[in-house]
Amino acid sequence: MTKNRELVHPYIPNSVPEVTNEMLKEIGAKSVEDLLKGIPKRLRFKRSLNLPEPFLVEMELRNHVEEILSKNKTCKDYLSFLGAGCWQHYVPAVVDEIIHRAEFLTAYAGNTYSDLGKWQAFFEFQSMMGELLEMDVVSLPTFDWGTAVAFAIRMSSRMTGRNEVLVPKIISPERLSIFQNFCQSKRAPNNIDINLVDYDSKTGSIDLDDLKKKISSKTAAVYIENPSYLGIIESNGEEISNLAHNNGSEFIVGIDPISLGILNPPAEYGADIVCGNIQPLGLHLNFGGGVGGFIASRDESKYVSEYPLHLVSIAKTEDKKGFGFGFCSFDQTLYITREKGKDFTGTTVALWTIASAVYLSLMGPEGLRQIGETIIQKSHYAAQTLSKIDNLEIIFSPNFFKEFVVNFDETGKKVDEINKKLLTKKIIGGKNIANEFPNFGNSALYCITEMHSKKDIDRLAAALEEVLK
Amino acid sequence: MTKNRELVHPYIPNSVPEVTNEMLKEIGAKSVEDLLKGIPKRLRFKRSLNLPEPFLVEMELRNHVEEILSKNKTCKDYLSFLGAGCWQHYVPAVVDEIIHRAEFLTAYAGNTYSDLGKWQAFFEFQSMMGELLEMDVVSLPTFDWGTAVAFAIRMSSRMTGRNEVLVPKIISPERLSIFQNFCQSKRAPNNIDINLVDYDSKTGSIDLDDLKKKISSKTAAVYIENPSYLGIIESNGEEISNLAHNNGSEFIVGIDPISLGILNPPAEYGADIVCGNIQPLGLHLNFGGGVGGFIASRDESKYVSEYPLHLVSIAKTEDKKGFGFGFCSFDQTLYITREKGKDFTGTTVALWTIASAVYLSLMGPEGLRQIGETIIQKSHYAAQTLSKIDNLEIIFSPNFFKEFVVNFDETGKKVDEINKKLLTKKIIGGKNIANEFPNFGNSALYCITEMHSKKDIDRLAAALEEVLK
Amino acid sequence: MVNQQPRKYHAHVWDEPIILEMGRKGERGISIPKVEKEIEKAVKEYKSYVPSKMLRKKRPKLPEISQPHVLRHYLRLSQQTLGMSLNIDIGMGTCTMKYSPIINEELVGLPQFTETHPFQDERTVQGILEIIHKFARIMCEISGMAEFSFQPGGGAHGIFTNACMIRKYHEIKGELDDRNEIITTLFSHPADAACPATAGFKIISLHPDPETGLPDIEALKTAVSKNTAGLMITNPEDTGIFNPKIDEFVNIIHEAGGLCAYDQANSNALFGIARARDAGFDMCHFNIHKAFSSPHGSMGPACGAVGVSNELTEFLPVPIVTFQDSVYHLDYDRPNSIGKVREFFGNIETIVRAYSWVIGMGAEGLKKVSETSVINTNYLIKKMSNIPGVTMAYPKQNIRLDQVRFSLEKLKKDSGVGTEDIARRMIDFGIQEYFTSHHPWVVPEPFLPEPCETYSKKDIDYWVSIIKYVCDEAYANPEIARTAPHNQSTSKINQGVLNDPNNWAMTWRAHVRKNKRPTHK
Amino acid sequence: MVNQQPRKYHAHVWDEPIILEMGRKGERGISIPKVEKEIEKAVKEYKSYVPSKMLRKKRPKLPEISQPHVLRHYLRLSQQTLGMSLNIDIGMGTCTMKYSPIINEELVGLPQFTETHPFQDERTVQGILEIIHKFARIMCEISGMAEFSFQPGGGAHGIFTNACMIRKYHEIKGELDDRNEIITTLFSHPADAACPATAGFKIISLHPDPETGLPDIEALKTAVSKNTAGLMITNPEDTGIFNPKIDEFVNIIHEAGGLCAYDQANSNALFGIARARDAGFDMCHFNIHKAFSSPHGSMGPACGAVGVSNELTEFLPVPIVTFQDSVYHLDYDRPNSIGKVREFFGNIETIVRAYSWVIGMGAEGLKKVSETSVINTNYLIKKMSNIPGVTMAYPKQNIRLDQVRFSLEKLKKDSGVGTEDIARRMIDFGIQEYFTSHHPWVVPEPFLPEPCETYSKKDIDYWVSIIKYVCDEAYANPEIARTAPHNQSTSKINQGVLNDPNNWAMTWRAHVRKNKRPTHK
Ligand SMILES: Cc1ncc(COP(=O)(O)O)c(C=O)c1O
Ligand SMILES: Cc1ncc(COP(=O)(O)O)c(C=O)c1O
Repeated sequence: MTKNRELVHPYIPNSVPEVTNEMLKEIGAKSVEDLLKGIPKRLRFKRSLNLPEPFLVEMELRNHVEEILSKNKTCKDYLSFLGAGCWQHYVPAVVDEIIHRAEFLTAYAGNTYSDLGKWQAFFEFQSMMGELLEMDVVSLPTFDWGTAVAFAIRMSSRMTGRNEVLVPKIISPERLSIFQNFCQSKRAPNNIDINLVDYDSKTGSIDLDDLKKKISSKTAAVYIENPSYLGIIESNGEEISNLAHNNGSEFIVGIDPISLGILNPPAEYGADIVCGNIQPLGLHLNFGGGVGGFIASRDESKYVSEYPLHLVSIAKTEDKKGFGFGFCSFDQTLYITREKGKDFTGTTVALWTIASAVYLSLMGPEGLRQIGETIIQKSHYAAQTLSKIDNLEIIFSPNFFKEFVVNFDETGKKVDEINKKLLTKKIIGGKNIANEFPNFGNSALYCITEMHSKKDIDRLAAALEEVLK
Repeated sequence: MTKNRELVHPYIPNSVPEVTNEMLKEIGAKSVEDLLKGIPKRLRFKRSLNLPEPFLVEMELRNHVEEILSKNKTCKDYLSFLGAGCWQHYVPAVVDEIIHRAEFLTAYAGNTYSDLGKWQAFFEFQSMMGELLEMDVVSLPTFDWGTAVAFAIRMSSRMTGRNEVLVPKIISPERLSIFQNFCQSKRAPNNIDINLVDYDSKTGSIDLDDLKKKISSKTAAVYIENPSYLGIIESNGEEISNLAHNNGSEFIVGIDPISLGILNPPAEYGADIVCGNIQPLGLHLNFGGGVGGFIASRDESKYVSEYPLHLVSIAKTEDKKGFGFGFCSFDQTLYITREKGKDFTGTTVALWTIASAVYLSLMGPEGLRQIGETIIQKSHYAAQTLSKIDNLEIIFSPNFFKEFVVNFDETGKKVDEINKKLLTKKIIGGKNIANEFPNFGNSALYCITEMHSKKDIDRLAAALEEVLK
Repeated sequence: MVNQQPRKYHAHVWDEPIILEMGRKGERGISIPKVEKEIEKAVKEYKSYVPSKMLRKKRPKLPEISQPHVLRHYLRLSQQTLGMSLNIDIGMGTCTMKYSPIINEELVGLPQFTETHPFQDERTVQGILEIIHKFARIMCEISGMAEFSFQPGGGAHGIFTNACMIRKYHEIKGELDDRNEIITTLFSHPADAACPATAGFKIISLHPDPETGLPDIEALKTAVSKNTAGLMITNPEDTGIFNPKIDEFVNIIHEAGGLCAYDQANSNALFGIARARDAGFDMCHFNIHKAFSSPHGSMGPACGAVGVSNELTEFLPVPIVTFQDSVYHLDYDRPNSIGKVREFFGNIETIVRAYSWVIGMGAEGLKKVSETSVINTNYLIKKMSNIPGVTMAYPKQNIRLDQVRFSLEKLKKDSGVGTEDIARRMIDFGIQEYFTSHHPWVVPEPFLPEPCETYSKKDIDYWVSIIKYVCDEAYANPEIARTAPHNQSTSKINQGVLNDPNNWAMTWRAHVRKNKRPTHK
Repeated sequence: MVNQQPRKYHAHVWDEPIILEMGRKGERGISIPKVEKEIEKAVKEYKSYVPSKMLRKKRPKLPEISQPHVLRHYLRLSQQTLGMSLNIDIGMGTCTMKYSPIINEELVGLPQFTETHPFQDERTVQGILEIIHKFARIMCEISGMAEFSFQPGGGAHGIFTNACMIRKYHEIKGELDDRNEIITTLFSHPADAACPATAGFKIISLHPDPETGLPDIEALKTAVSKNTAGLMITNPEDTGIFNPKIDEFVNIIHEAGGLCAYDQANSNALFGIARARDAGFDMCHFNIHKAFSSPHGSMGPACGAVGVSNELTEFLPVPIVTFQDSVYHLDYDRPNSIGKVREFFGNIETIVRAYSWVIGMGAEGLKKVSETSVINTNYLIKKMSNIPGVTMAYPKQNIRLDQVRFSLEKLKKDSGVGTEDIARRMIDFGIQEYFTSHHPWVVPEPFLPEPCETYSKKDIDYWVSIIKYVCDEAYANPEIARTAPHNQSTSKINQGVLNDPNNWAMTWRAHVRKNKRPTHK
């Protein structure tokens, strides 16, 4: 029977006092204090941690956390039109089932022998992404799209020995900020300068003239996104690719993988490195948690030898009868060569890759084509419907995929104000981009996916009409 | 690409038309109609099934079912005091995790070689129940408590060659009705008569005098419940046992297993067969779905040879190095001897036994003791608190476990009316037993478990005060 | 073509102890809520509420184990269990081992279902009542019956329920004293004999014709009499052969004054193809946990949904869910009802899943299920031809619907390896053992595959290739199958103890008592 | 006493094909919502919205597989993965393979969390902001720091974030041109060198003293200069030895004008025992996916929570969650912030779980975690003594905190069997391989167990018994370990291809291209 004074915790088997004592005896220590004497007294924490009263009973813990979380309004209860890099796509039940499996959920760094299944799932993720991208090398993802691109930029800087990169002016400010952290402060010794390329004010796509103006012998890489941060499908991929290549620069393209059932993969218009966010492929919003950024390239040593990320390769067994997996060029990671390695990786988002592998195998080529068609038609229906509302204007039509910019300048109302009113109708309006892109005025980025029904879109339109009148 | 006309369903791989055709060709059939010609035309269904439009898209299916289910009010949103054979106890997360595992969820009739784990979990269920009950034989459960007792009654009838059974007048009417179906219509050749034994009007326990009066040479078994349907702890177990045994009758006791951390198991006061509902041991309410009825007895051939249910036995492997499991005395089930078998079993509630095994191993002896203490103290606190309300009366105190009867006669209000008003305060009142037991007047059966906090109980009291004034 | 090389396989071997051997005194799997201080003050010590004779004296010898270890143990046991989801589970004839969609598991796990109490006020459970009511309507359309109850907790229980209704019917007509015989067939499921027997009936079983495998209509004519209470019959029986005279059977019984109950547990080939009521049946039951895809759950929870014709609805168990004035009701006011066969309303989780499955299929999907099931079965038959030692039972009937019975009589004669050996050996290839057949084994050394719509052509090819591999192997080296399994979590057990009172052990305590040294270290 | 017989073990062998070999044309895993008829009418064909050059021409060669087969495949792969939950995962030093409570998985799976968008209005996400804010307060108390950010997606990322803040600090002070050196130690995690290098710093690594295993304070004094930007150091390093002069290290750096970042990924022994800030550190990071029990997820999602002293809060990434007027806010108005290191707010799922874990522990529980971790480690050390071939690194330091580094140098010399062989052989007993150590291997043939609080005394005994068994076996028959594993899902692979451009293959398409015949049938 446990004494009141001693906490026996269900998660800590050896917290049973008798066991602790037996073990201390075996060690030859009087108390745990004997074992802590390597920590000088002056560094020892003297009081008890001042933490909230614990919920030791699971039932009470559950109630407590559920109560807090229930203060959230969700994109399930509300009708949401937010996107901007974290999009509400449908997550098939099978995906959640698989990534919930205790084996995948709690595995970590085991090699191919103990964890063959995990490695195979990784390889299948890379392989299916490879098919989608028409590229032979795909990495295990890093934390997010922005970091993936930052690494790709640094790869091309190392490859070309140049230290400038061109990125589009229309880009997620969050992504840009990440680039800046990776490309280093201007004051740091080996920084990479980030120059912004202007957009065509009609179509929103890359301003080729500006690009031509800015590209130079310092340009390590040209980076574009397709669709762009504001949803626009860039049609000059090939021209940009030629410009970059003729200049000896790498051409990096960021994509939304769920668009690739209908959109041309960047490899087809010359991309050397492709990056993107796997979140649309079977991941929940998770308040922005469910993202991950992959890097893909051609299967050439000059690329492979610059990857900071894990690259899972298939390998035959010594008896040649079976197969297993291992990390390709592991020696170039920080784990072997520390600061001499290629940047860094670490624990990233492996479980999400398993989710995406399951998602892609459920979808298949037809599923991806259909979802692409559905999304683009629905988003255009939405744009069309909204554009009929007095004083609303859709910028940059008609070449967008699932996101488009709605301008409210003529309504005389601020986006924040409109969104606040929409909220009272249980609608979460598009993301306010007035601060991010003052050029576009009082605008919001609306996102439509396969999850929005016609009814949903019509409901939005009706609500906007009401809010704006 | 699928033609519009042909439904390729994700659950039916061979619904791909090309595959169907290949297979038909291999079979040598022109169409599936060729294969259905064994069914005479006159028996063929001529039209299409007239079913609602399907939701072929998982997302839409999910929305549809969730929308329907969201019309329910739950015992989670509301504060509920319902029990009466289906009780709201806390289900640890680990329990749900385990019974959600695809392996357990979708296994069926595999033997010990393919399904060792499933069999071991069954055996562990039986073994832990055996410890709780202090009995050596425990069956895999049947559908519910009522059916378990019905089988036990039929076992004792076969064992004694007698065809009368005594059951308490205070019993769940549902259970009683099940007994009646199993003990057969009076007009059937080999029926068993069910006679009701009166209760002591003060304590609610068995009226020993009435029992003495009714017991006879025809009595195959005496059945009691402890705690009874109305929550009363029966203290005369030993006397009843003696009466039964002296009369050559079997003594059958029904129990609530969650009480056995603090209550004496029936074997200790002479029970020959023990039955009960495993629902408190880790199962959700499931609108009454989460129940299961076990039978336990001493390890004697005369009992074992009468079980209709599956009995999992441990068995050594032929090489004596390992172990496996099999069904004990399988030949007496319907599967081997059809109508000559002992009654029947079939697919029952195996998954629930795995839930209960996990529950019992999480709880351990201390957990069960503590939960028993918590429940009984909380329920008495509730009774005490309610009894302070004007015109309310608790019948049969002080010997109850988690349920007690509240009488509203003096309030001048009907239970249904009171419960309706409580509902508006998001409280689900106790079960109305006025129709079941008119003798107890205008009464309701209230249930308190470890899930009710003091605040909950006080909230009920306050609500009742308000409703009744 | 069926000479595919088997894939390598080995089951997980964890060699787990029995849980009662695990943990140690003082460990805890979960913490229990204590009563609040205020309650502690307000009430007495718990013992004072328990009559002293009723206080437990000895602690139960349950194990004491920390949470991660309980989890680890049961996760390991799960890995040692070959669920349908994990394998080509074609062998389990009569069981319809079909895919149980994950989405349905998510839906049935919602608190909007799991946290509802059966005695809640109707108005607070309109959602679940709606599902029950709508699913009943769907079942009526599928079967042609007029009303359904989902109370029975399994197929056998459904049959028992039907037997109780037959009993009630004759009782109310005042004929029960005479009408005490139920006719069934030997190839009908054993429950069609055992359950009416439990309900008090004498059982007459019609034997199959050795040529056709079908019950003889002449035998039926001889069997009926004024004592006939009814017919309880499976069709197709677990040979997969549809009885083409089934409606004549029904007529004969009806003319004799009996009722007819159709055991439709094996309905997977009949969706939109043939209906029980259209063949004249008065009642039927379906196994929701089979053809309707609710998972088998290691052996339940399950549901034997019973449906009856208009004339018999009055006998159904109470309550029935009705819909009036836009509100769903629980109708208990049914004086001729047999009452309850199960507390509350049955395993309603199976109904939530089945509703979701059917509504995700639609009429066209359901028909596709049955057509595919029939094509798969006949494709399998084709593939199985020419495997040495294997013959199909009743070969004159060359078509089967949902399943097919084979015999290994020849293999046994030739090699000494029988059907139970082959079943055990199959598992060594990661394929669930097959079901032999119900007893008696009219067809010697039988086995009974049911390749339902879940399985791909490749799955069937592979399954057949394993049968062939194992049969070839049995000829070449019979010892392998006889001593199988070899790649499993455990090896062949000594069956003898299971019927030996000195050795059987249904609990660890009994095992320890009977063995000086426990089996496991 | 450590001569326990190993339990039988075999991993699941399924011999699954690569998914791109599965299924067949036309099969579907899930149906996709089509646009409604009305939308179809209202809009144009999808192609007219895509510039023609941007229309995909070739279908991607993704597999086409029905749903039950996709599920079966990934379930099988999961069974071939030895998660922490399934085994005695003591070997993975520095990884803190602790129990991830199931209740936390349920909570983090609630739609109230999973269906929230990062750009929702603050007022609609008060619940999750409350958890972030409260957890930050808890982390401040645990570390002594003033503010936290959970944006970094892992430990290395946290270190990188700290390096960016150090950079910003010096930049703003106008000293970045000079201050371009980060000092670390060779036994600090490789990320403490690699991440500041990525941030543009030169790295100086202090080597361990061969006797004590600790970095030499004199070497530090030599290393510091006006170029010193800061110190990034792990403590205890992955030897498990606490650096008793850690505060002096900090002082030396401070005096030189640098900042000090404490890598607390391995904090499991220090809860309530010692705090980063109390040793003078300016910043620190914790691995939420390790000591705070968020599951490792096969390698993430993770969180490297960074905490800073009051002076440095201005540099933290934006936004910071603040609490004012009873409302939680996202504070972006922080001009000196380094901006973003990750889009949105990080892997907040790890924070939901960690909050739930800490709040289910409390101060007493947390301290118990650490104490138990220390006791377990030193108990393991005791048990490991006298295993032939095994020596503890730096034996003069006889106490360890959370982990301990051993060497198999002797075994290797005696038998030819090295630490990687033994690691592979361990798995044959159902125990996750151990982690050798980070490179360079200053301690030859190292291995690094970390028996955190999750493991019972019995677990530790068993783990040690397997080490002993395998080492004994290596002396008796070295071939067994060298060719291991033998009871696994696959056998020893040819490592050579992994660095060979002609043979490596990161995708199936590359593999097929490089091999005329694919590896798998
Ligand atoms: C034809 C038939 N009837 C009845 C049953 C009995 O069903 P249950 O196992 O659910 O009791 C089965 C089950 O296999 C069956 O196939
Ligand atoms: C001390 C230390 N620092 C940093 C890290 C890197 O953490 P992550 O793998 O999350 O990037 C680890 C991980 O093992 C570690 O142990």
